[in-house]
Amino acid sequence: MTDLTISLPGLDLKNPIMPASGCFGFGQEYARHYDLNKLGAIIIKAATKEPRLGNATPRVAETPSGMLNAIGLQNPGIEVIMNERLPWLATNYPDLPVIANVAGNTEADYVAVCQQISQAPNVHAIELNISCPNVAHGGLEFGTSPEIAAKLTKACVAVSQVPIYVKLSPNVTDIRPIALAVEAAGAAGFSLINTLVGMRINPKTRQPILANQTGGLSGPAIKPIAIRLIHQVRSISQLPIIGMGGVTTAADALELMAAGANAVAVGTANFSDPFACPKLIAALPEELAKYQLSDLSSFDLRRDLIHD
Amino acid sequence: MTDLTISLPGLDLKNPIMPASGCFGFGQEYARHYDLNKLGAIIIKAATKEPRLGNATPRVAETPSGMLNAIGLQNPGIEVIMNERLPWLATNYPDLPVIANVAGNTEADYVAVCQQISQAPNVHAIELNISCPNVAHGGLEFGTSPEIAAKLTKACVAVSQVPIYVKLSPNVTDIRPIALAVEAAGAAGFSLINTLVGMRINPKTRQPILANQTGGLSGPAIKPIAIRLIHQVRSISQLPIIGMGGVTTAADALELMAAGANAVAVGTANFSDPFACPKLIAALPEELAKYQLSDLSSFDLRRDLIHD
Amino acid sequence: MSLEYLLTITKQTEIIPGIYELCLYGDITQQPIKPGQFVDIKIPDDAHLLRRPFGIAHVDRQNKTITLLYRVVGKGTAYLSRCPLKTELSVLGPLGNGYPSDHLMPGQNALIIGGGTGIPPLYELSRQLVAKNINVHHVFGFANQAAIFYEAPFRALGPVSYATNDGSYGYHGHVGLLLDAQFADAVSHYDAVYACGPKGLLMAVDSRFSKHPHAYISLEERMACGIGACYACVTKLRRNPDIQLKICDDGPVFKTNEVLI
Amino acid sequence: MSLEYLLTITKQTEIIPGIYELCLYGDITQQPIKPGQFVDIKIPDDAHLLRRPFGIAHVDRQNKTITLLYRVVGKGTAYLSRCPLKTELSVLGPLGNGYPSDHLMPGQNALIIGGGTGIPPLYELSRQLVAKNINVHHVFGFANQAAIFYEAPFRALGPVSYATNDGSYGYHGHVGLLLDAQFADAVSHYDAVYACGPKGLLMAVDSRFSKHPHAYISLEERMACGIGACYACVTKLRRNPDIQLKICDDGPVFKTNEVLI
Ligand SMILES: Cc1cc2nc3c(=O)[nH]c(=O)nc-3n(C[C@H](O)[C@H](O)[C@H](O)COP(=O)(O)OP(=O)(O)OC[C@H]3O[C@@H](n4cnc5c(N)ncnc54)[C@H](O)[C@@H]3O)c2cc1C
Ligand SMILES: Cc1cc2nc3c(=O)[nH]c(=O)nc-3n(C[C@H](O)[C@H](O)[C@H](O)COP(=O)(O)OP(=O)(O)OC[C@H]3O[C@@H](n4cnc5c(N)ncnc54)[C@H](O)[C@@H]3O)c2cc1C
Ligand SMILES: Cc1cc2nc3c(=O)[nH]c(=O)nc-3n(C[C@H](O)[C@H](O)[C@H](O)COP(=O)(O)O)c2cc1C
Ligand SMILES: Cc1cc2nc3c(=O)[nH]c(=O)nc-3n(C[C@H](O)[C@H](O)[C@H](O)COP(=O)(O)O)c2cc1C
Ligand code: FES
Ligand code: FES
Repeated sequence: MTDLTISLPGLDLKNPIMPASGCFGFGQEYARHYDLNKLGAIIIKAATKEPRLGNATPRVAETPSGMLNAIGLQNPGIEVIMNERLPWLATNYPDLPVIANVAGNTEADYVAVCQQISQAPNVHAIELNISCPNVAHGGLEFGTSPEIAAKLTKACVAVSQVPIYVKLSPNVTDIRPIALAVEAAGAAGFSLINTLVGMRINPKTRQPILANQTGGLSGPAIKPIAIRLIHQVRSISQLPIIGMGGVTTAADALELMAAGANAVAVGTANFSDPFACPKLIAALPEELAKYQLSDLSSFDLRRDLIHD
Repeated sequence: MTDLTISLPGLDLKNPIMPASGCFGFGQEYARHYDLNKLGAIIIKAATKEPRLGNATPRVAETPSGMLNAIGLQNPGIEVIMNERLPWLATNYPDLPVIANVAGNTEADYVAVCQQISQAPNVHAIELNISCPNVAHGGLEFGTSPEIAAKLTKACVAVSQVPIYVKLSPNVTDIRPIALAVEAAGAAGFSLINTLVGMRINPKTRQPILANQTGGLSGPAIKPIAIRLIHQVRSISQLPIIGMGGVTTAADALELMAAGANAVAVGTANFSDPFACPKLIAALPEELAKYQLSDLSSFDLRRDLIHD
Repeated sequence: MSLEYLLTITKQTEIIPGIYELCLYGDITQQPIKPGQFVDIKIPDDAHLLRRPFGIAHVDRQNKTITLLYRVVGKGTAYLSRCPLKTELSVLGPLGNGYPSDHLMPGQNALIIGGGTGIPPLYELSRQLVAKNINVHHVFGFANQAAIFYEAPFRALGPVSYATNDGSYGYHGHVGLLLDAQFADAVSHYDAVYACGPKGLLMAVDSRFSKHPHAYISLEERMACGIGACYACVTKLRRNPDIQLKICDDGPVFKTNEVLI
Repeated sequence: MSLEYLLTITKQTEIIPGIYELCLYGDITQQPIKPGQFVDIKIPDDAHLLRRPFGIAHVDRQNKTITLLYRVVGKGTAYLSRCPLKTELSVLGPLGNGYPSDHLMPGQNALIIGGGTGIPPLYELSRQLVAKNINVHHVFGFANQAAIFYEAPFRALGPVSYATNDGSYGYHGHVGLLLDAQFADAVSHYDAVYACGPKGLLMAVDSRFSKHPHAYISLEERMACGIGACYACVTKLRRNPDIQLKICDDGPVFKTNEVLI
């Protein structure tokens, strides 16, 4: 029997695979099609203080082996999430650990949402989204400066009842100072990567396809960038990393873990195949067996393996 | 008859398509298979002061709709290029404009190579490579700081007999201050984008596939990032842009031009299809005809079209 | 109830230049499928991540096939059109909600309004209405005569009035003008109105039948998940634009005057 | 002389688990093809950009086919193995330089050494040598008996000595040990030596036949362009490591003692 369990701050997981934020709503739609208990955890859609309507449509465009999205953090707001979405998960999936993705316009917004959402009994950790490229305020700015990122992290850690994983942006010249600053500020771990800023243009109108002009690039196209950034952060920090970016297969998941990720989130792949997560989880034992492994512990040697 | 000519500083081209640096050597290999006179121009492999052996192998790896390379600027050095490679092109393709890609370890290296190579009669412009991610020195450092990039540009412009297009890096938090600094330093135009830093890991050995660990990501995967960066630079500068990044088809080329590129270079596509450039050039008239256009002039309206 | 089916291409014909008729065989027909529902097809090439949504033009339970009609517009449909017979496609569906028609009684009248590639789901709708002895009248808009497809199959179900932008066939002008000119009493005459097509057509129908109790339009939007999880395909409620519905899940069929188009 | 050919799959068989025999039909056979040259195949899926290099195992001019033998190791070969008959593949080739054999006279002796998926190009080589009345002896290494393929075709051309790592067939140990044990006089006995296979095998051959005037090894490296333009596949000259050769264009066949492996 292959042992897929992993243990991270706040998260004792039966397997390391979880849907990525924004690609799985609050679980309800996918729950119509399979048993969410198969998942290691679930990262829910970004929560903000007020409800958000998001950007105008079109909100998505396809790119080679990737997609752009500019949803713009549409979500029903912390009140509805606390009163409806999280209780729905708690009732139907009492054993499913939830990671709450938190976003905001201002530091005060982030702090308020972290404080409130960390009290939900099924929220085991927070993923602090300081890297959304698709909103006018409170997206990327928080994620590109080590000082601002650290200040925000510190404020959120101070009020949160659960460990905070900070979701870093790939849209930076050097991720390492940001990661170090966030670690010093008390983050329990990192989540990376968020999407890269991209654009598609309709050659007919010569205007951007997305109403928001730019969008976040996700999917297999960005996998090599995710691996590089995970590897870079792993080379300077021992904190746990939830890795993501283009993961579609069990081999992809192990590749991110070999780069330094402790757990792996699956985003865009859910759209190509709604059963992507359970299929990947089911395939993990066989994939590990290819390398004569029966658990994930050898990936804990990664500190020795990584020389930067 | 469709008119594909374009006119840029140093470059009067019969069509806007050229192979990208490093993906076409010095033309000799592809010349065995088709007439290089079909090309608008040719950007030759990076030239450095001394010959370079480049990195250890493996130097390339595949990624979804992309590839990583860590060639490491292997080239025979400026002497051989001046005495053999450029004369070969001049003899066999006297009407083919050459753009010389220049790289170096130090500012002095860059200056020396620019001075010398700009005197070759068939070199019509220089592409200043301040963005190679695959060398220990003189690669990215020059391209990530506006001040250093501007200083280097100024020094090279001072000695060059031909216009200098500065090749910018996509691996930065904000490309605009760098572009503005380079423009103020006397660049004739921009060339963008160079590759993004990526990594692949062999799950069996849990070691990077590339001997150099990281490599530059190119190909269709990065096209949406190229479009975003071209659009961003176009929104703050009127200088000509040689656009590149994942271009495979005539539609891709027009998409980059709609984003703000005046000419388009084709890199990785040459590997998938050695006839990629002539095929693309041949398809351009029909692609333009789809939008009732018979020349590229409507793409000069781009300043009006771009709101950032 | 399954969501994903592996369906096999049993027929693929270019019925007019650029428009393909695609028959897919498999277990999806064992589910109830309402006209107006759609399928979401994975293009079998790894570079294409997003599925492509298509209306279901015909359900043949006996032969276990569904028929789609699609126009080649971009890379995905071009790829699909080159897929040989026997290709297996991963298909999600049936998705969304179809056109309501339970209220219609035999002998009542329905008006079906469509344009371009909005027509496919209207064929299955018309078939099912006719099977229930509803009188169906079709009003279809096309760019020109050459763009018209499925004329005979629709005419076999009921009268069809065509409008073409260039006047090459039927009424000269767009569907809205044809409705004004020849269907002035439509609101009272028809017991149900169904529309699918380009935005302009939907707006024309939405405004002309805004108070009709059984008038429905079907919307299109770029989608990612196709099942309501990603918020890619939202549209705002007219009475309260702070409420957004998902076209893939709450639609694609909405009542007239319900959403902002 | 063309570089790119559209070749059609006329046969594809899994001859042992994981190893496929692939026959491709088309005009490529109208060119001279030397044993040891290779083809570079575009995997027909947009997500796979880089072509895959394979040695040419058999050229059948009469039937206009070439045969490849390949192992499924990753995504590209897995995709290839699922391509149905009649699939058209874009193939570059023949690329690189083959094994020199012009110096061999009828009645002379050649030793062919291979391992695993290095064996394919050696089959065409052996065939052509035998056709010239050269006596051919083969020495092949495999992981175990189950991994062996093409035994009968090779035996039809000349004797074959096998080495297996686990001793399940033939000599117990790797090819280098077998050469030491049973081919001690090989350097003088054979008028030509040809090798293709994993790095360890090539190193064994390279050192044992370093002074042989007609001993050749064929190298593998990850490639991008396949035609000498991108510098992906370089290897250093032994006598001057500041000089690099390209495996795709200057190789893949080199003389022993010529390059650093
Ligand atoms: C509910 C629904 C039903 C549809 N039914 C039909 C039908 O029966 N027949 C038919 O011909 N077309 C139909 N369409 C439109 C069809 O989905 C698009 O033409 C098709 O997705 C284009 O794919 P492509 O790869 O050729 O274009 P590309 O431009 O290459 O596609 C790129 C991306 O944009 C999306 N996209 C492009 N155009 C549209 C569009 N109009 N609507 C939604 N997404 C789009 C694609 O799905 C893909 O994700 C329907 C759309 C929806 C939403
Ligand atoms: C000159 C030459 C001749 C060859 N002849 C044969 C043959 O006759 N039969 C056979 O089974 N194999 C042969 N190989 C190896 C074969 O090219 C690889 O096994 C194949 O490319 C793997 O592709 P993949 O998509 O399955 O693997 P992936 O790992 O998915 O491939 C990813 C990338 O790495 C490259 N790659 C991976 N392994 C190798 C390798 N060993 N050599 C070169 N590139 C590699 C691929 O081409 C591709 O670009 C030859 C290689 C070379 C260089
Ligand atoms: C449609 C969509 C919506 C997303 N919404 C969010 C979000 O609300 N919060 C967040 O932190 N990341 C969001 N992301 C980013 C993903 O969580 C993930 O970091 C990224 O997509 C890379 O993973 P992938 O390549 O597996 O999709 C979104 C991504 C997509 C495609
Ligand atoms: C194998 C390879 C070698 C390259 N060498 C160089 C180089 O020497 N100098 C340079 O400026 N860019 C070099 N590049 C970058 C390309 O010129 C181009 O900017 C990049 O690949 C993006 O374009 P593409 O997606 O069309 O390949 C190289 C790219 C590849 C793939
Ligand atoms: S496509 Fe995801 S919500 Fe409609
Ligand atoms: S693969 Fe490009 S030089 Fe050999």
